[in-house]
Amino acid sequence: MQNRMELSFSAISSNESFARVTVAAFIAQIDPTMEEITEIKTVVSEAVTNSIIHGYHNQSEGKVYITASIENECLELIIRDEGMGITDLEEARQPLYTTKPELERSGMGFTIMENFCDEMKVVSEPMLGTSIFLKKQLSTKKAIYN
Amino acid sequence: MQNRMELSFSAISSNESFARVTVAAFIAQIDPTMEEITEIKTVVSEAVTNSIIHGYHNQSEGKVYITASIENECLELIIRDEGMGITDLEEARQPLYTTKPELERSGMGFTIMENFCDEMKVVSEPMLGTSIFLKKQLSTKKAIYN
Amino acid sequence: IGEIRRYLRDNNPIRVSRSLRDIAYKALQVRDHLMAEKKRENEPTVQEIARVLEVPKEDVVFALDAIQDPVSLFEPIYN
Ligand SMILES: Nc1ncnc2c1ncn2[C@@H]1O[C@H](COP(=O)(O)OP(=O)(O)O)[C@@H](O)[C@H]1O
Ligand SMILES: Nc1ncnc2c1ncn2[C@@H]1O[C@H](COP(=O)(O)OP(=O)(O)O)[C@@H](O)[C@H]1O
Ligand SMILES: [Mg+2]
Ligand SMILES: [Mg+2]
Repeated sequence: MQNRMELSFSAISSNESFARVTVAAFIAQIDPTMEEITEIKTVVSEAVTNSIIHGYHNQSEGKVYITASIENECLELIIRDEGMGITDLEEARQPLYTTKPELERSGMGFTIMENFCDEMKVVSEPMLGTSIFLKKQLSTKKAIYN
Repeated sequence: MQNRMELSFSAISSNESFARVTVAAFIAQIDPTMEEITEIKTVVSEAVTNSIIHGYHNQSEGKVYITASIENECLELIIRDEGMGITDLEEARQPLYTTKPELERSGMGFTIMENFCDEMKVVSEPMLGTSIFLKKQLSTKKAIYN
Repeated sequence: IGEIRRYLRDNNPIRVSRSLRDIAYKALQVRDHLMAEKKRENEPTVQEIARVLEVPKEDVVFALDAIQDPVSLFEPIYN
């Protein structure tokens, strides 16, 4: 059976940990491992932070949209903004590439998301916004007790 | 400044605690007391449970919608379903009135919501669904340390 | 021993449910401690507890839900 949730919230940085916990609470239902939940929280943080600081330039107008669905222990996440978008996607996804070098962990957001998930797709349109599609297979308890 | 979030999720009872945690995590930003958190979680549980078991008759089709906004430490919550609705609202809101007497804590949902909030309004249309509007003023840090 | 430990770690990873309960019990201890220490009227806020535990306040809220005892909540209303 599929379970689904949709969330949107004001694009302010104090909502980052709210977004992270919301996704974590949603997948907590299938009781993943700590490692899996830590990875997912990191991925959500990276994507949401990108939307807030790059997509909306920290302007606090605008919203961030998250869709999560779980089916057969597979998590599908979409994190979307209606911000400024990315002109050169290939360049943006390079490790260490950043347009805001003053930030921590500069340029590693996309690399982290890609590494912690099984699939990542980025769709972006200048002036319209950016969507990140992520898939991650979670371990089941059954698999562990085998 | 106003902070807002909107959430929708599959009307299945395993999402109750998810809904509760999401609203609680949202208001955690304004530093409520543990007691306030408990009250809000209870209110969310009651409303969401009503939508799932009464609105949708536990059919797992359908969605529950929650909107939360905070402004000046005042929380406004709307919890809505597109289920079967309530024919006689006045009767439904009476303490101990229930159409599902086999459940625990029968008939106290509306009474609990009313008691834990400063304002409650219920709008319901048979066959279209039910919306609960709630307001709760949270204590500010200023008020506590005065 | 290293091998056993590795086996246990790889084959019996800590589930979220357990970790949440651990955080929640710690949070309750911190709450009681803060209340006793300051002889205060008001309960400590979530943020005060989160600061002691060094975790985000949203995480404290999340964890506490894992050990919520719904029955006790209703006693004040029935009494
Ligand atoms: N949601 C977004 N909207 C607009 N630009 C983005 C978005 N996400 C990423 N970018 C662009 O891609 C670059 C790389 O992102 P990332 O790998 O997360 O590194 P960082 O955030 O540290 O710059 C950013 O510097 C920014 O220019
Ligand atoms: N969302 C809803 N959709 C349809 N009917 C509802 C809804 N919420 C409440 N009701 C009706 O109102 C009655 C009283 O609700 P409540 O006070 O929560 O008590 P209980 O849930 O224990 O029956 C329910 O038995 C049901 O008939
Ligand atoms: Mg980034
Ligand atoms: Mg009820």
